[in-house]
Amino acid sequence: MMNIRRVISKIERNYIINNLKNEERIDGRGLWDYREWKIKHNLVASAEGSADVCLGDTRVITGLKYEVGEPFPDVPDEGVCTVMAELLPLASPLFERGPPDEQSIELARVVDRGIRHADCIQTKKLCIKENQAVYILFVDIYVINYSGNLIDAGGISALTTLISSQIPEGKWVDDHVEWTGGYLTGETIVKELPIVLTFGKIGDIIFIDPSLPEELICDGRISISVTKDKITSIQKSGPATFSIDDIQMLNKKAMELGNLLRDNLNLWQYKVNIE
Amino acid sequence: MMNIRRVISKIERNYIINNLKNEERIDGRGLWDYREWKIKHNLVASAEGSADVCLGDTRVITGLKYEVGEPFPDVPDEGVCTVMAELLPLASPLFERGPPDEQSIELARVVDRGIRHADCIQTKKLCIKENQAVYILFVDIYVINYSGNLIDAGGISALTTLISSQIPEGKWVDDHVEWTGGYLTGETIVKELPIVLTFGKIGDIIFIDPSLPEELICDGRISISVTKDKITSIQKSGPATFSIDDIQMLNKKAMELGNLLRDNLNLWQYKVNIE
Amino acid sequence: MMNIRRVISKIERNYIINNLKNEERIDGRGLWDYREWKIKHNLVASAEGSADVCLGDTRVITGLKYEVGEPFPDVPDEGVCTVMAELLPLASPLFERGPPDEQSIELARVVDRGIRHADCIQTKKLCIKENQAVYILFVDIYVINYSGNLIDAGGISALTTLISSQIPEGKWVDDHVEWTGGYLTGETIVKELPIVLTFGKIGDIIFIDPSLPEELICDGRISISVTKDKITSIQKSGPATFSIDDIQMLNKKAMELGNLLRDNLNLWQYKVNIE
Amino acid sequence: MTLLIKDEYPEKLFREDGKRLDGRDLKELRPIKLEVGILNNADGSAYLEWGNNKIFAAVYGPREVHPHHLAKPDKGILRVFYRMATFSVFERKRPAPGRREKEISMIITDCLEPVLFLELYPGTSFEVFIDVLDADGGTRCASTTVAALALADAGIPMKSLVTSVAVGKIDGKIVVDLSGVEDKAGEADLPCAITWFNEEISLLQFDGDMDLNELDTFLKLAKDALKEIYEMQLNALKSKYITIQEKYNGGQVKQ
Amino acid sequence: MTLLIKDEYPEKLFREDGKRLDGRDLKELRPIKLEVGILNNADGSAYLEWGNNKIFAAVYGPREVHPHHLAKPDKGILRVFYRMATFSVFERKRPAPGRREKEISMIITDCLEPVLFLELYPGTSFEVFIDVLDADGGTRCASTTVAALALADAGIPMKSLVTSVAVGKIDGKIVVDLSGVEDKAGEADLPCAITWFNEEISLLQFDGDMDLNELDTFLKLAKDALKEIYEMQLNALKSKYITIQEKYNGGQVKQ
Amino acid sequence: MTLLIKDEYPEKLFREDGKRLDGRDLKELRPIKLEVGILNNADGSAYLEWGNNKIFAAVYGPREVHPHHLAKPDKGILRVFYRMATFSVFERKRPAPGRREKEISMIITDCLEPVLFLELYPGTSFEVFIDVLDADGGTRCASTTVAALALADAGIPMKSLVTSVAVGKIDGKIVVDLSGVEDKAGEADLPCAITWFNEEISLLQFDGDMDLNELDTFLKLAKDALKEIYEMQLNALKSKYITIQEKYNGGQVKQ
Repeated sequence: MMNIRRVISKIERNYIINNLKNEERIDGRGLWDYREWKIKHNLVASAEGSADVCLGDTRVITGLKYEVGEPFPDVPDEGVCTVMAELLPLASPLFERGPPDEQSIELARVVDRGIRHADCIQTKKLCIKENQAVYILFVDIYVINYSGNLIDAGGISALTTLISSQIPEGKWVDDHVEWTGGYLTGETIVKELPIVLTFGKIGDIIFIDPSLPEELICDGRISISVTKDKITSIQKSGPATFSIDDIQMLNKKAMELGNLLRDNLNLWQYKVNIE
Repeated sequence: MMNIRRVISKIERNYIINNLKNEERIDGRGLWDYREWKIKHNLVASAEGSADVCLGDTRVITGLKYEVGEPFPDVPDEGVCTVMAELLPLASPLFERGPPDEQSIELARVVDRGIRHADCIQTKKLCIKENQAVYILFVDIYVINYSGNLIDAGGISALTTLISSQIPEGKWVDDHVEWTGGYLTGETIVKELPIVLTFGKIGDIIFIDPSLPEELICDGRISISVTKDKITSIQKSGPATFSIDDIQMLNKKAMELGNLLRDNLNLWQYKVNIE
Repeated sequence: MMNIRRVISKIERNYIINNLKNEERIDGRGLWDYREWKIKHNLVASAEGSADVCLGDTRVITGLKYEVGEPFPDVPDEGVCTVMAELLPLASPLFERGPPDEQSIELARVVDRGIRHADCIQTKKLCIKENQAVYILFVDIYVINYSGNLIDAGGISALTTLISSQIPEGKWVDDHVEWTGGYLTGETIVKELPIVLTFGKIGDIIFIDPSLPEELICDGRISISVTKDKITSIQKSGPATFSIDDIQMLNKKAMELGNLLRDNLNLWQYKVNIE
Repeated sequence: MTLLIKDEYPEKLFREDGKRLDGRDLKELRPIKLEVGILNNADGSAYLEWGNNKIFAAVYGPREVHPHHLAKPDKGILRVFYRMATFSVFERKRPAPGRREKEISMIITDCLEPVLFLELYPGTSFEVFIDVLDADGGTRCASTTVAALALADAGIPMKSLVTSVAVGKIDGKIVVDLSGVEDKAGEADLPCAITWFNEEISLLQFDGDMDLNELDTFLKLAKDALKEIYEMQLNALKSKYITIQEKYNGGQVKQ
Repeated sequence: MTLLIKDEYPEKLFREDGKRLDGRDLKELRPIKLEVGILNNADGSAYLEWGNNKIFAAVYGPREVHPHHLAKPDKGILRVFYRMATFSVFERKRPAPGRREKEISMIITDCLEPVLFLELYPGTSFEVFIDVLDADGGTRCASTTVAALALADAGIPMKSLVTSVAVGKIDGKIVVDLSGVEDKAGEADLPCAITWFNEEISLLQFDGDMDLNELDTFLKLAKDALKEIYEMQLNALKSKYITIQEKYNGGQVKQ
Repeated sequence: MTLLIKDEYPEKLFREDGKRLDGRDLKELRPIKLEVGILNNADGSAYLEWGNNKIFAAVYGPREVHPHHLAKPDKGILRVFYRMATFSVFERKRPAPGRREKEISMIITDCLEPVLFLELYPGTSFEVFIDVLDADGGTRCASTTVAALALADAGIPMKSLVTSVAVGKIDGKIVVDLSGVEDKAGEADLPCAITWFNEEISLLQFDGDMDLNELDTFLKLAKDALKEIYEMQLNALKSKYITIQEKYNGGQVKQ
């Protein structure tokens, strides 16, 4: 087992960097290759939607719960979807118990914004009765094993969870909500499929999907959320700087690789069919 | 004054254990004897019920407050009773300021479960109007002096508080609660009198009501709540293990000693009579 | 820049004390002189009232926000005004991040009580509809630069904020609040102008408006709130003791200097005129 | 959901016979009961009943400071933790300590510190825990009074005891030792405390409305009341030492 | 706002054919699946499915104690952190750990500690993280069972494994291994655990209603069920070691 | 209880004359005022007004790290604390820092760190406190811009200044420096920052909707605006040094 708490040695660092300079990575990938994706859906019986996503050794389990509440006054006919993330201490010796730290806040925020701004969720479908009752969805991401690039794994995980969801359908009767017996499913709720792609930068070299050793020596990262033809969210983090050319190139790459990944993963296969 | 922060010395430990082997305890009790109980009731004018209970040098003061709130949807005609415990730092140098720690949570939970599962409180009598208004009772236990076995002292203290209680009686008028001028008393609210009994285990020897030095060297404890003819709650704590024979013996003992204690303490004497 | 974290040296301390004995202060003031006051109002566009107050190098910015809520049941026709204070870490290396500490609680409480007990705010004017809707005012004090005597600066700052305020006027229509298009202003809300004056004591010498070096070596302080002819609040803090004669003298001084300061500052000039 | 019963105050605070609602005269204290050394784990302790107030105080120290960074190299520190039980007031208090409790803790710290020789205990702390189990007006004064006894009981060198009482104005009349209802329905409340070694005021708070003449009257009245309570404190300490002496007196009660 | 659907319980917990609602006989366990060594950052780990329960356990240690002041000079400490995911239950759980989670953490700590040799690891800590991703009754027993496997996987010397199961009473009948709905709608629930090195009980909780005879029956039933689960634990450990052996066996699967 | 007045947005963000609601052209910045060295307790400080934004920034360091365990043996650490006053926004913000404030603090930390020589200050910390007293869109850019000045004012060696601005899209048109109402009612917002020593981007966030061509336009526009603001930063620094020089110039203002 790798002891990821130790400082990565200079030798190891140089080894990673030298490989990168030759456009090779220590796990054999090219600069623009993702690690292998594995996706399971609807594994949590207690949740109204769930996904178990592995990206290489990184593993993330996400579940959806709902409540029915009053809408915000400025959008009286729209429901709400919130994303929370927790980095479980069992996932890595680097994670500590306690209230959410910066890394878990970033994970939740980037995934949340990727969804929110991409017209991903049809919030009007989450309205039961204008001004009175809407669905509040909680998409909660738990990191089970940490091996780099939580954001992309978390994004796919949240998306799969939403697609796989199945929420009791309510209607407004007199002054309260009653169950129709039917369900709202991911097919109804989800429209766009935004993909979030994270690029690492070490020295002058940029690559996709940092593995753990790469992430630990990264100077910086950029996460870009894309729909089929639009960029919907960008987040730069870490102390690296990026040239304007880099940024243009990365957004183009994100669009390209995002479309590829969307096709390959074919997330609609995880929707639930209800007779 | 005993400095209870110091580690109990090997010599002292051996002294306690050797005595126990001869079925004798350092304070002269037999294995199945409680220390002396002293009970006062209704000492707190601001509370709707209260008790000041000493078990040897352990002292616990408990008070009851109420609120009127909405019932839980799954039990629309039942009130609620919750137990909280606080280990005041003035009670022992072992207690620290701050949010509830494991020991206070355990005290509250074991007392709470002893009451909850014994049909002790007639929660239906705490309903003012189905679906609309029920009493929420707060039984809050404060440890004033810590000298071992908080659970049994806390249990008797909570019970005495409930028996001594006197809560303004409400009735539902139109859409709100009004005071009838009368009171709900412990006599109405309380039905069963569950007694919680705690046994300590040091090495192979088991005994009731650990004093402070005994508790500090205990390998483990079992708390058993009993009504007249039923066991209603069990909680084992500490790293000791117990043989199945031990457990059977202890439950029998608990039933026996519980009935004895219930008779001796005669807690119904603390009920309030209202003309 | 003065490093205020270092312990003030004995020499410096003696220098301050020796000056005080001759009724002189290190910044040249007499015992009963305030440092220079500078006041700006309505600088925060997002607030419904604001003030930027400098007392020497001490600087405090205060803003007012409102909510509409239900009144307390025992005063169904009165609004509420609460004061909060935060000692921003940028204001001094002595201030730490985190939840409010004793010093910020004291600042908020003393200012709050000075206002509350002086008939300063006409809480009945903050009622929109008895039993249903009242204004809740939040007067939040931020310390921007700390150079001694936050309480007096905070008091003037809170008062100026209230005087400069301009709150959308609501009326009760059917079962909710609607905006009339008009405003409640400080002229309507504020009646009395209580001034809080803080005296320091070092050894046997007492003086007004402690500067930072004085405050750091103070044995104690007394803050006295006065209206034109009444004392409305007193707070002694720090380990000094005061003779009864001192207390009588200080209250007399407070009345005298309070009236002087009220005249000099002429706070009503900061009211907002609305056509 | 509205509460069943409101905490209502009477319109008048005096009876027709001129006495206060609880039968007291203007300058009369409520009954006070003081006990010293009642908690056996603390280094010092005391218990007080004052009207319906019921308050425990315990002292630990001098002992190591937790957390360490609060320790001062040149003197000991005094820390006071005033807390109210959830059931000590009309409406259940939330369990966590609030702003009011923190403020009163600070006020009492400042009040007690002048009688201690903290410079003799560098790097250590004295901690005073005050728990109000039942509250009925004047808890900060009662707490200060009982805490001073607990410090004395702990055998900590003190310049003198500290005593505290409130005076105030109700229905226009100046009275001593306001009860809970007088405190809430009255016009003014001036808690104060005296350090007997210099006969100076070490706690002073006021909320209400008074002119300078009234202040003089308040302070005069307070001084008389403080003396009365001081005697009770001394008696409580004496009776503890008498009890101890009896215990060590061959087990026989002195005749 | 009322929830759309209540968490309602059936009136009867037995079918007409006498079987339990999920088709089990009185003494029949739900399906259990155990996997060892599935998390590669931890020193030891295990995963369990037990009915609909889905639980991960990971062990870190022996390692430095954080915060330092918890370290003991004469022995290592064991800390167990039992947590439930927000979506593991019918109504979303709040993210922060609650009183129930803290209590169960303590119960499991006390249950596992007897099998460890903590005295061999002074100044260090073993931390066991248990995360329930899906809950369906009996999570504390399932958590104990999977945590014991994670400890074994970490190669920490143990006197024996620990195994846990609940027995209880539903509709008046005594059954083994209560499901979620049986737990909530039933009359009694007795989770217990056994330390195999001395065949004694190291976890015991009960809430409900039983007489002494019923207790005897409960304990007897529990013992049979515990043995059955113990075999599964041993097999899970063996199959991991077989897997490893295969890996090192020149890459060839043994015939 | 509904609020009296909602925070409503206009339907159109352009006036009939083609100007923005506040009278600006598409590429026009709001008025910016910068002052350096205005807080005398900090090691460095600056104040900014940018439209209605009013922001203070102060720097302390290099100094000891609290808590200690955050210190790094091989380099100093930079910590940025971005906070908004309760009254800086339309609906009163809760006093405790929220997730948004923590996220922006991290973003700004990452943005400023590249211009510092942290490796020269092992074991120490630089702390930047940014307090937004009035907010009107673009606070993270304004905060970054003013924080860079505070760092420079503290005399901390820097590779260059950092400057930040947002560009975005409102009613389908690309504009520079979105105001509060444009930010909330517009379609897209791209805050970015530049480190002048390498002319690279060190802060980049985006929420909204753009294609690759729009991105190019955004970045081009941003660069022009950044240059304009950079000049103002330099002038603010210069005018402070001129002031100081004047002070030391025998007290006489230079002719």
